[in-house]
Amino acid sequence: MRYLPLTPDDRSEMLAKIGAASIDDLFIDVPEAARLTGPIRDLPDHASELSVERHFKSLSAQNTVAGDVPFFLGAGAYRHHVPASVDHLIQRGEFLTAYTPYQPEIAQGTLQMLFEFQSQVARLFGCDVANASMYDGSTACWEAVSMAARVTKKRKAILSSGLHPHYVSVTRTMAKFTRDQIVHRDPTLAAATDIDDLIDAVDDETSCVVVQYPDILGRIGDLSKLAKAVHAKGALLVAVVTEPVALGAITSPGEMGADIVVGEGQSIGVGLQFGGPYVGLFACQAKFVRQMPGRLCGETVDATGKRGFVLTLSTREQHIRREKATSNICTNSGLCALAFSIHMTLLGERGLRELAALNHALACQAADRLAQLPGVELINDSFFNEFTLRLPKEARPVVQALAERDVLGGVSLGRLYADNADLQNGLIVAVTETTTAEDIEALASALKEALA
Amino acid sequence: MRYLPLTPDDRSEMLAKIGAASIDDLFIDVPEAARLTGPIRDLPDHASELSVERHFKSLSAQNTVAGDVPFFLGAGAYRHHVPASVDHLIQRGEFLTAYTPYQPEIAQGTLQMLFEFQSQVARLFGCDVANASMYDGSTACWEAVSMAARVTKKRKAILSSGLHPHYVSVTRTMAKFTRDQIVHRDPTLAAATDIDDLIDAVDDETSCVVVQYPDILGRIGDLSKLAKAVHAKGALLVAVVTEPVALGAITSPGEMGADIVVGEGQSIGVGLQFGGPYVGLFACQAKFVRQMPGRLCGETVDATGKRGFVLTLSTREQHIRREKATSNICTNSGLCALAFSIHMTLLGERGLRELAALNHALACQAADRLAQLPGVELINDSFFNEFTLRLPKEARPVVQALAERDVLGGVSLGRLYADNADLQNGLIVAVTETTTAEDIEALASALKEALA
Amino acid sequence: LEEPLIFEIGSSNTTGVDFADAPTHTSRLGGLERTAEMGIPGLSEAETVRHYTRLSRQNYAIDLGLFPLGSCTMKHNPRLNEKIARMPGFADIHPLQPQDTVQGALGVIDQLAHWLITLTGMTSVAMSPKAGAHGELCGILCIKAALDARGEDRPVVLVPESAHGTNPATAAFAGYKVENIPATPEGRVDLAALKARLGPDIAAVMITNPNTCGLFEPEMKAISDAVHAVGGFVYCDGANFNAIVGRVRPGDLGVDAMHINLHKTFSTPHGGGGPGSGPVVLSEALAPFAPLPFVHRDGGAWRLVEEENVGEDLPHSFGRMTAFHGQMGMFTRALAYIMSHGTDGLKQVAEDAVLNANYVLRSLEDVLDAPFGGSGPCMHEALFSDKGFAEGFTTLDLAKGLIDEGYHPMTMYFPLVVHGAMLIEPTETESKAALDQFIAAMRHVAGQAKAGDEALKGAPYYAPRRRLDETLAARKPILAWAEPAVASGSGNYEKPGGG
Amino acid sequence: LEEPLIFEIGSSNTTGVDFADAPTHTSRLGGLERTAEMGIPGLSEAETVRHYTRLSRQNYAIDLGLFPLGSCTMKHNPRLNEKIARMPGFADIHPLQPQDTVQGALGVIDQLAHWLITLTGMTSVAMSPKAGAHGELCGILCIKAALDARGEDRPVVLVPESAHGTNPATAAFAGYKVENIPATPEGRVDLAALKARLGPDIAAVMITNPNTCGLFEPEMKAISDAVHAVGGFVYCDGANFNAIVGRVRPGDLGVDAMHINLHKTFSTPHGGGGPGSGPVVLSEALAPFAPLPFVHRDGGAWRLVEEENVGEDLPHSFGRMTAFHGQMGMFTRALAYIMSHGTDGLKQVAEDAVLNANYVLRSLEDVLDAPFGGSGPCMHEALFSDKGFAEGFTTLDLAKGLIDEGYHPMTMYFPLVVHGAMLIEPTETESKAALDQFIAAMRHVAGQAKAGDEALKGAPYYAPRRRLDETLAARKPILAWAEPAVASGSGNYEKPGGG
Repeated sequence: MRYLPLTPDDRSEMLAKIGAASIDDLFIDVPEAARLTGPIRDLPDHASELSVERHFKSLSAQNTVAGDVPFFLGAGAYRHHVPASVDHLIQRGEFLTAYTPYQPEIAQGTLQMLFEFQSQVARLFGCDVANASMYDGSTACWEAVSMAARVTKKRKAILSSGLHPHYVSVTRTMAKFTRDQIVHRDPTLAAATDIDDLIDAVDDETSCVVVQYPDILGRIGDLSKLAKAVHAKGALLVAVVTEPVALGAITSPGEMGADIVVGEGQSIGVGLQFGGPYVGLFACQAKFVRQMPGRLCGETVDATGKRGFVLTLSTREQHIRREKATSNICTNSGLCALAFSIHMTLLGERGLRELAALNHALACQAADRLAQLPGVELINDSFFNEFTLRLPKEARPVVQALAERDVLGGVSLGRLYADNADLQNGLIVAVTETTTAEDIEALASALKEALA
Repeated sequence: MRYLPLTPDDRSEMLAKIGAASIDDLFIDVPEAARLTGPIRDLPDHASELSVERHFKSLSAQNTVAGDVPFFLGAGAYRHHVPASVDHLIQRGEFLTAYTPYQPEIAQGTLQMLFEFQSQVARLFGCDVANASMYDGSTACWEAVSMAARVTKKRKAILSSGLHPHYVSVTRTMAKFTRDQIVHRDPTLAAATDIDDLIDAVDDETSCVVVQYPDILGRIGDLSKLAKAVHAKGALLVAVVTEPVALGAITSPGEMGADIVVGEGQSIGVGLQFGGPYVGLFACQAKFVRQMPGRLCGETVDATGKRGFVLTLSTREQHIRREKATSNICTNSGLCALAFSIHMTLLGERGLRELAALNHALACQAADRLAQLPGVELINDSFFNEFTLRLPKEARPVVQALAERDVLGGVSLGRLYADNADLQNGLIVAVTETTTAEDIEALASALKEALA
Repeated sequence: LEEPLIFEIGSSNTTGVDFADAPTHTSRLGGLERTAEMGIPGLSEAETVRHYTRLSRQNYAIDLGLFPLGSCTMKHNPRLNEKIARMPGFADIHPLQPQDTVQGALGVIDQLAHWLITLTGMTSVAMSPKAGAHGELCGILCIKAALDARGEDRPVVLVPESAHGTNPATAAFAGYKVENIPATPEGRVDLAALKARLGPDIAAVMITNPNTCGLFEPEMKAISDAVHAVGGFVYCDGANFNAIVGRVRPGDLGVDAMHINLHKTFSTPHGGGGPGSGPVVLSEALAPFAPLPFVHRDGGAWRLVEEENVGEDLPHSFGRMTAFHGQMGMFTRALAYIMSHGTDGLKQVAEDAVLNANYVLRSLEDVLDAPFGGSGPCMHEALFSDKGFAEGFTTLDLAKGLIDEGYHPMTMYFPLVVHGAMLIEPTETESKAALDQFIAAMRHVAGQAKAGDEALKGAPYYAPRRRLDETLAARKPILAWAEPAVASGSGNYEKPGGG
Repeated sequence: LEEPLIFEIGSSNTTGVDFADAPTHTSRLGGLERTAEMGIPGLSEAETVRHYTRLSRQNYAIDLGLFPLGSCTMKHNPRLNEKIARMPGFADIHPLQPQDTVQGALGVIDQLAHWLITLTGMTSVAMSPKAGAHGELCGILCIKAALDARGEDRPVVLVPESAHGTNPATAAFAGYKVENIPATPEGRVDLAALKARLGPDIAAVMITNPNTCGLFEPEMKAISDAVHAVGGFVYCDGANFNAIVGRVRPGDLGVDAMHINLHKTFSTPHGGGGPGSGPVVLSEALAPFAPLPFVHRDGGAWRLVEEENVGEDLPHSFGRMTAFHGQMGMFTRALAYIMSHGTDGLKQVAEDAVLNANYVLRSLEDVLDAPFGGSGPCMHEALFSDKGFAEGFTTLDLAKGLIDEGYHPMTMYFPLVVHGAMLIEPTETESKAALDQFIAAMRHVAGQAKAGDEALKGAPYYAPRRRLDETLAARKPILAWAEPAVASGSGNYEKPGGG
């Protein structure tokens, strides 16, 4: 076995040192009845690298690769071009095979990176501080709801209808057990966001209002008035960003008064990966820092006065506080945070703005082109790189028909809101810098056929 | 430009420090007439990583990838499975982006690796010493002929008919200019090697006899008698190994008395890469070491007595000896030597023997299967992982016909010996551990069709 | 050379990425065009590569040496698995693509699920939890859902003193009251005390087996039976499953739910803190309550069960724990690991992990106190205490001394039941030579701690940093970069060129 | 921790690779089955990864810092190019596949050839040379073939004193007598002396331009004309082409042949000593003699011209220099580099390379002697001498001191025309901040050398090794590992575990 270095001679010598006659003597605590003998059912013996690679190559070939076809899916996961240097750097063994930096003297690489990551995320979201990453956007969203309850000591969260339905599901699931109250309804295919409704809905029992920006249909609403209304009721405004590239083009939630801004960082550096691993972003204003969940990296000095970084404020965390922790979270998404941070460093503010401008410009082209198709209506009057079309028929089979023409044409609202008849004709279309004019034409022509 | 860090402000500040008004002032030595103004003909401005990657992806897709089809080409370049860790390690920036280790205090990584590489190659070839690699097998072969002339002070080299025709070409090209005499004829489609002919041919004017092992047709001949005959005439025996994996199964040339053993190391760690970069292996017995070409790494101690490694015996080399050097070689194939050495370390002797046994076993299966086809004759009675078939018709169009059936079926002798009518029906077939039983069946059935 | 922060060397106007020019268009950004500068610095590609390459070299990692963190299972990460995870058919597919276009990806999930069920002897597995603690939560929520379905409201979860911190945190996060179970002097769950506490208010018992003292719980089946007898459920923390994989199936011991840390048992890389992946295997009693989504083999095709079509398959599912389908990138790696090892290899993993730990235990017990060393063999980790250290010398001192010997320290001060605990897990991917070298280093620092060698208090001396002031960091938190004029904490930085 | 040799930690019976079992067969190995042991050690994958990771960390590299080797052009290596070279359509194709099955690969060669011809203003390019020195050989052989075709036997090649060592070695290797051309006090070719030597015995003059003193040869066209007037050819060493790419075309200066080091101008990684790639651009006079093989665009398809079909295309080709078609893996990278930079980027490359070098020259000339600093601006490298150092202090001392400042030293003792020469080439991929930091370090060590600081003689102190005994290495060469009992030189090694 290529991964196991002990030789038979080593094993004999070691057993002798231990004073055991055989390896079974080391398993004496396992009751006889529970010991497995014989092979693991159906599992062959060890396989060569070549044969394992072949197995996966064959499975890989059964999937339609996004980069091989005209591709327009978004709805919480976006296909952006990641510079080759990002993957090169995250594969350095010193990053890839390191543990959580609990021994800071020999983990300054990870720690300084996390400090830089926190600083990047805070600036991107317009907040004072950010944590060292979470599992993904959806779990970060629930953590924000939970944190708002801790801060306000109230248990009613109002979720915008524009919040990603998976994020709503996760929040509902958790709230069911914690007995928090969740207020939410499905979106409607209208040009405007539901911000005015949210302003009306917030009341004295509200712990937080959670609003996605841009929202699930791609619409962009000004959060400033909402923030004021929420604060007036003693609640917090939680903003969710599933496409951080947008913030290169539009004002951030933090700048408009959001108290907590969470997001999915996958767009920057991480790639699609069929949904995971991704990287949850979590930022807030300074006054709430001690109620934050997750790991935090802070600056300090060493015994000789040199600047250095450590994990800090860990009295919030489970390994210190146990059942009194702010969250049960242990793992973060360190390597994805690294990918995010490297990509963001390559972009810099200038690159992020250029990237965002290109995304928006291509999305405008696509929206205009597709809205020309007979019976197709563009819902949005505002959007960044994603917009929603109302098709003249149910979108779900249309997406299927497009796939049969080797066009991955978007996400049907039927996939996301199976039970809502009003939404079945909706199709969310995302466009990024990887989209070509030919891709847009291919979608337009395939869509025309599928609708004919 | 993503690769150029100077900002416009930097450039102004720097010009001020230099005391130049503009960048053109730094090019004043270039005569006006030679200065280019305006764009480079046909070359667009800088391109995004995304668009460059797309360009190459499209070119890449125009090639039939060996791993995607039944594949049987060899004749000096072999497709073996290279463990993923090899490519991972050679991409570490400290290896990939280092220079030739002329400053040994900060190049011990490369130097120790080269020392290990030299030791591995020497043991593999049955020699005392090896150098730190050369461009490839064919140039190493000429360097061996040239070295033999230096050692023996004679200028006639006898090349076996079994030597790879490209190696013969390179040798002839060089000899034409150096006025060395080269004796060589094409091989014949016979079971036996030409060793007996070589024994007859060697005379007092001979500097060396060059013999390939296994030879171009895959045949394996015992070199012991040849070595004795060559030595009796005061000449050197140069052996060429184009498939080093073979030495896991058969006795090495050095063990049979060869004075210089050179080879192509591509099989181990490097991959096909359409012919380059590859890695030339060069080993010899200890008494000839000061006549060796190329870079050598040696063990020494530092000022505190710690073991360390340095480039040594550089009085043979061009940067010291200039026109009196043993060769004009400056660059070696360091990164490919690293890949070879890592793969060899992963294999170890045990792995190399297992790999060789598997190659030979599969080749035997393939040979037996193909020899059953009507009109097809197996030439070899000895072979390692490569053998030659005599087809009932010209092989070159047959290879083309196989390719049209998506089978890369071998190398026709017509491609290698265009002018030799006797060889046109010959087909060299190579089989490695990457060949499956299905591949062999696919070739057999496609070949049957192509011959029908 | 000290490595500055990107904020100190980059600028908002520098970029390491080139883009095509944007086609002309009329902006439709809802009037929210960004105007203010964010202050996110950029670097050229060359500077970026150098910055992160240099940073990386300040880290310790398995690729550099033995990483003896007990319970964290830092073993070799095969590079084949990295290659496979990056195949375009896995890395470049969208989670919401039509299912017909991702059959191979669904196949990976289903194949891995099959082996996890087989290896644990359980009924089903929830694949979506994002990490071990998320898996714990999944298991506890399954239990809560099952109790809800029975109409029972049981408020208490029992957790041993020696449990991972995530266990009580998870139970509390899910709304339970947490009570401790005591340990015996031999380092195991006190069965009598447990039985005495069991009753109709107990929702579940969370056990780690092999436990955090490095010992197998021989009474595990009796524990399970007792818990089941009062209507409770048994949650097993699977962090230590690698010690018994292929040799013991938790399902045979009465476990109802167990998460599996794919980065521990199945060696997906830890990445400096994540990502993890924590599939949860479930007993027949809990399987109906598993979260969405799910992959089913349906005739010739794989089918993803989500909200829209859940009714038929999992009417009692407690819901969704995360967007999309879990950590695909970890699934490919774990499946590649299982296939590479096979039956013989996986059994060997458990054997060598246990052999290596016992070898360390017996090679150090003459110089370090092994509180449960007399109880018999340990499993995959060896536990020591600070008993016998000179006055004023601590486990922390020994750990920092170990850094100067070239090693990452072991797990410290855990489990809590042992004073100054040192928990060492060598893992199965270490050679005997590597163990001998580590043992020699341990003996050296143990000698220093026992002799009261003052030099040890200053360690590490040869690391990128000396001991860091964690109190200062917590008292005056600096969590994000600010211009030096504002953040006094950055004042120590010396500008490049000061050489 | 010191890293042992693989021979000290591995064994012949250990392997890090698993294979399927070989099917049964009767061996047909000609009776030469291996019996003796070779003694090649194996390691498990985990140990292998660790060994090479640790070794790598004893290297300096561009990814770690500025690498100011004059004439070696150590610039940033873009990672995109690594990714492209590994695309299966380039990395996993065989050189002898039918040409229809490798059209994209032939396309890469032809596209790169096109840009090399365009950038140099020449007629054609030979792509197969494996490195710069191999390219020199190619150029000289073209010249020899052209002279042979004219029936002329000209025995002498002229080479400037300041030439790279490969120039005279190449000429000698090809059978020429080498004579030196002197330099002027301003560091350029002495045109009068050259003209005086020209005659019917001169086959060629080999010139480096920009030359190795870092200066452009303003009289290049006059030199070419004079050489051509006597029937000789002009070979230009293209090692320094990056200083003028996009701004000057050697073809316009009368050059007949010039190799291009793809790893210098076009940034393919140097890899610790190779592989290189040295395509040679040729004038109309030499193009007919170019070596095989060649790629031609033939209607819609690319066609490879080899021995079999050469007659029609290149009847005068001097033959083959290497098996197969050259360094494909370097071609993809170089073409990606050219496309990424484009017209504006390539011009900027030359400008920034020259700007950076002049900035270094002017920032150091007050503390180091710049022998040609008064001649005007330099091109892409700045040259200094050891004039003014304290008695007994050398360029070597300064270089070793620079190591302790965190830098790889500059090129030393080259060119030979300057005493204790230090040739510094920062390249265009260094930022101003990086240059300022390097300049500060240089000023520091220059100060030490001039003040005669004895500490400098012992440098480096902080590298993986102190100064190594090169004399011992050459006097008693140990070039391969042997069991310690035999090779006394290995006696210094301490076994792991000696901690």
